[in-house]
Amino acid sequence: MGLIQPDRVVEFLWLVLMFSSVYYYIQKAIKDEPLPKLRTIPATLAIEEGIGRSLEMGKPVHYSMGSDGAPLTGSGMSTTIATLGLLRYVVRNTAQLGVRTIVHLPSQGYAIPLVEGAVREGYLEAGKPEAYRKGDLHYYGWLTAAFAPGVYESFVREGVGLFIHAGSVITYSFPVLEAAKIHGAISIGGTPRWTATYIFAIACDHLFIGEELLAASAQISGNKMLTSGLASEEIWKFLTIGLLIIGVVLKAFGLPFDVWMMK
Amino acid sequence: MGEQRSIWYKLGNIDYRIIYLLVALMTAWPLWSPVGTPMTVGENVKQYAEHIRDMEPGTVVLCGFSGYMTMLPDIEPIYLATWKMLFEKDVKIMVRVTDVDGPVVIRQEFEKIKPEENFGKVYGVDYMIFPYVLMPTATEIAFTDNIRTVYPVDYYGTPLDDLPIMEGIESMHDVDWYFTSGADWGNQRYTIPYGVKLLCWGTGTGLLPFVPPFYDPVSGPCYGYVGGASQGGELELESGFFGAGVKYNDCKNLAILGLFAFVLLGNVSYFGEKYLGGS
Amino acid sequence: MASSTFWRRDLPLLIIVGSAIPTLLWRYISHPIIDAIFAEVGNWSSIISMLGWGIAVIYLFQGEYANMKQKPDDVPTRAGFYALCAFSALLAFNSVTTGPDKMYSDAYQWWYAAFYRSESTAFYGLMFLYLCSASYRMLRARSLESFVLMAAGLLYIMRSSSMFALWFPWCVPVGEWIMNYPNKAATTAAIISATFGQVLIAVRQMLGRERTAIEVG
Amino acid sequence: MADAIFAGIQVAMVLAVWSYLYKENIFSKVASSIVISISTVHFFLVYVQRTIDSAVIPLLNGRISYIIPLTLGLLMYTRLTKKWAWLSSYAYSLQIGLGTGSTLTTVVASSITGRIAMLINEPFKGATMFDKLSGTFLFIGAILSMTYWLFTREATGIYGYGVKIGRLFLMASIGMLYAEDVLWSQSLFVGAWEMIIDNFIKAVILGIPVG
Repeated sequence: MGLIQPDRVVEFLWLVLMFSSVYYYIQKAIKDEPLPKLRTIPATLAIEEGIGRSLEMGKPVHYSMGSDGAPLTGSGMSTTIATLGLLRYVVRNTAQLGVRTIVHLPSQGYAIPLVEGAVREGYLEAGKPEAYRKGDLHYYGWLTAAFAPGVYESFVREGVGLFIHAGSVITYSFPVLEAAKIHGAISIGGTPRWTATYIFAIACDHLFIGEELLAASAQISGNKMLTSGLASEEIWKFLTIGLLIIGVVLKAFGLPFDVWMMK
Repeated sequence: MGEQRSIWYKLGNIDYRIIYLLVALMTAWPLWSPVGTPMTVGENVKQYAEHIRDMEPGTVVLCGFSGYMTMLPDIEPIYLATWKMLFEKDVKIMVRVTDVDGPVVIRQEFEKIKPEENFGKVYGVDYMIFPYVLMPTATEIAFTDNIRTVYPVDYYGTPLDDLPIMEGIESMHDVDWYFTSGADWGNQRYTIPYGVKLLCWGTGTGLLPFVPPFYDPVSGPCYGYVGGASQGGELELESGFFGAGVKYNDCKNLAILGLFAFVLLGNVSYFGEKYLGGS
Repeated sequence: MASSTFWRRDLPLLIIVGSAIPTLLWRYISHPIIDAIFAEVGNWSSIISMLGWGIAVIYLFQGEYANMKQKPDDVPTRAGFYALCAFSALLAFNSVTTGPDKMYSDAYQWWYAAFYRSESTAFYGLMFLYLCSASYRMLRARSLESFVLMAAGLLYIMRSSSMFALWFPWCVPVGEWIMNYPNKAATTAAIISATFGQVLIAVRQMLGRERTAIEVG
Repeated sequence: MADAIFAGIQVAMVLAVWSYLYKENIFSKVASSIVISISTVHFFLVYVQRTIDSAVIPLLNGRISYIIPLTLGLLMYTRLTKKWAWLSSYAYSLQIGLGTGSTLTTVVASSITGRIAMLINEPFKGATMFDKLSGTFLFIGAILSMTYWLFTREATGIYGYGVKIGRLFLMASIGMLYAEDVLWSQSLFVGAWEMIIDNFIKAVILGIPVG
């Protein structure tokens, strides 16, 4: 029995690097030391604008993470956590301004308590726990075929000023985005699932492209502890680009850098 | 000038319902009266069929069957043609249902194929079906390591040890080929430690953008792939088991002509308004 | 108060970290005991998920009840909903108790496929029409970027259509090339970046810095 | 007769759903209600049955450890109360923990080191010069695409041009994904038409055998 499986050493080193860099930047944040300045993700600015517009129009904000949008097991978990962070931020801001937020729940039954909890937390953070209404969480069962008409009906009945559609979204959500457009809403959305990105490119006013959604959730929280993580992520990306360039040069000289990466 | 602009504008703002109606009619017409648009079989489909034809007697095949009812029109031609090709050969077929609709759909699929009548196969001896189990990553890993910890019984509630086909099949070490919907990490876990070869089948949208990077007909991990009803039709043509895939070909071709016509119209309107219509 | 914080915040965090550890150990250390623990926890996860679906049923019925109260004119539709639920349940119950193959009796399958398959296929089929109208509206060469998007999309559609592939044989290699090179470049970049984002959240989770999941309640 | 009724139900359902295109109406609502009710019962029963088969029966047969997931699963229902709602967090904490573990393990190899190794290999792996040049194009494209997700740098100057070229790669990929979905949704649209024309009009009304 080897302590570390032989073909997983590089992978393990990556993990060690990732943990230590995040830890390093968290310590910096705790000590209040300066962190690298991050560019603003354009779609985040549009959220506040959209909430303001909803207030002026007297219409609610609708939030959906997609009909299958809350996987908890597997790597989809991170996206769920990110979109819940965004949801909490949206609920906090709408609650402060007195705008109603309607949440269209994802199909995964086991994730409902988590979503409900995030909404409650949002109201608590805004100092208005009494404004929370369970009736504003709409559930449509298991099918997108039921989800899309349900959301559509909600747009017709309640009106819609801003529609945020972000999470582990699959492409079947396209009709929902079209419906938001028909009802005159500003729509903002995005997903790290690359296959579904095109629906947002075609149908949204503002979009998070790929990883932007995950980063946005940390950035808007305003929590230095969370944004510090993005700084460490930049290191990983520069390292990746560096490894790619070094690797291709070494490979040109006959050294199998690509094989070493899989050791 | 103003009148010209309004023409460009009108061209670019046709009522959606007219688009829907025209495209719908173009899609439906060939079903009513087949046009017979030509078909060619792609290289990847030929390879996929070739691997099935080359399977030795006694080969153990595991089929990951999503059976998502909604997606059936896009994928059913592939399932049916593949299974018919497999049943023609003397291979052991195990089917794993991976979606909650699967338990219902799988029975309908096998009723269409009729393995007993058409191919002389016997359930439990030549093929078997696992029941549906919700499988997070960790459970799937447990399954690859020891099939019986996750599935003590088959689809009909029979203990696995009572099925002759399961004799000597304990883990993925005993499986030769895995038909699956992708070749990403989740599926490569079958290949790397267990040496199972992957053949990919799936819907066009779920499979085609992702599988080609992993496709190599000689060294894998994905040895062949077929995705979507169009390629399903090609597989039917290649295998000689004709079905819905070939029939859909006409409709798909005509509908695409409709789509292209509208995209062209949109662009004519855009450039007309920009360069000829004034501001 | 301190003990309340422990039960509500620290213990869930400990469970998160504690259940992530077997996966990490399993991945890097080869040992039968670790494999067994990992498999066991994997089964637990499956059981919890399956039990969790019941809560969704409760939410669904709560929603339907609220709708009935809100919109009394809609009562016939809602009543139909309950009636069909009851009928389906009866049919399934009948299958479970009398059918040879538990709940998937022929009658049950017939019932399920007749309604469910047609409705869902019809609904998703509509997406094609939506995509046609959106293509007409959005696929315009307004800029270099939108031209590239349009050209790549249309070329690949041509490649996948047997008629175009026969009329314009060049579209097959061109479509394949776009799929295998530019598309692969962008997809790989998107996958790497998104994975970094996902890993970052997982690392924060392990370090107890991700608040979303642990401060709920 | 059963086939004719089956085909009739399918056509009625398809038309009811498509009437939604015109505007929301009683038929589309009824169709949606029917499907929600049937699928609710189906999913619920499948999961009840599976829970009994894969957890309760093994527990009764002596697999005591399954009492833990069954208890945790039942704790989820505390979310329905106000006072004990926080207890539900124990159940999903275990799920999140496993998700965290999966993210930290499986994806690093497949989506980071595996992708880096693949990209390094691209410029060298083709058989012809054209393939090698295409591979180099892919390699450069991937690096430029990745610059889009760098958050500490503003896209200005030469770097800005790099980001712009990277965006063109992203757009080409988005175009491909769009194409895939057009083709996929088209199959379903044809599938629905098949229910109307082949299975109902031809087979039931006109009595023409459909192959």
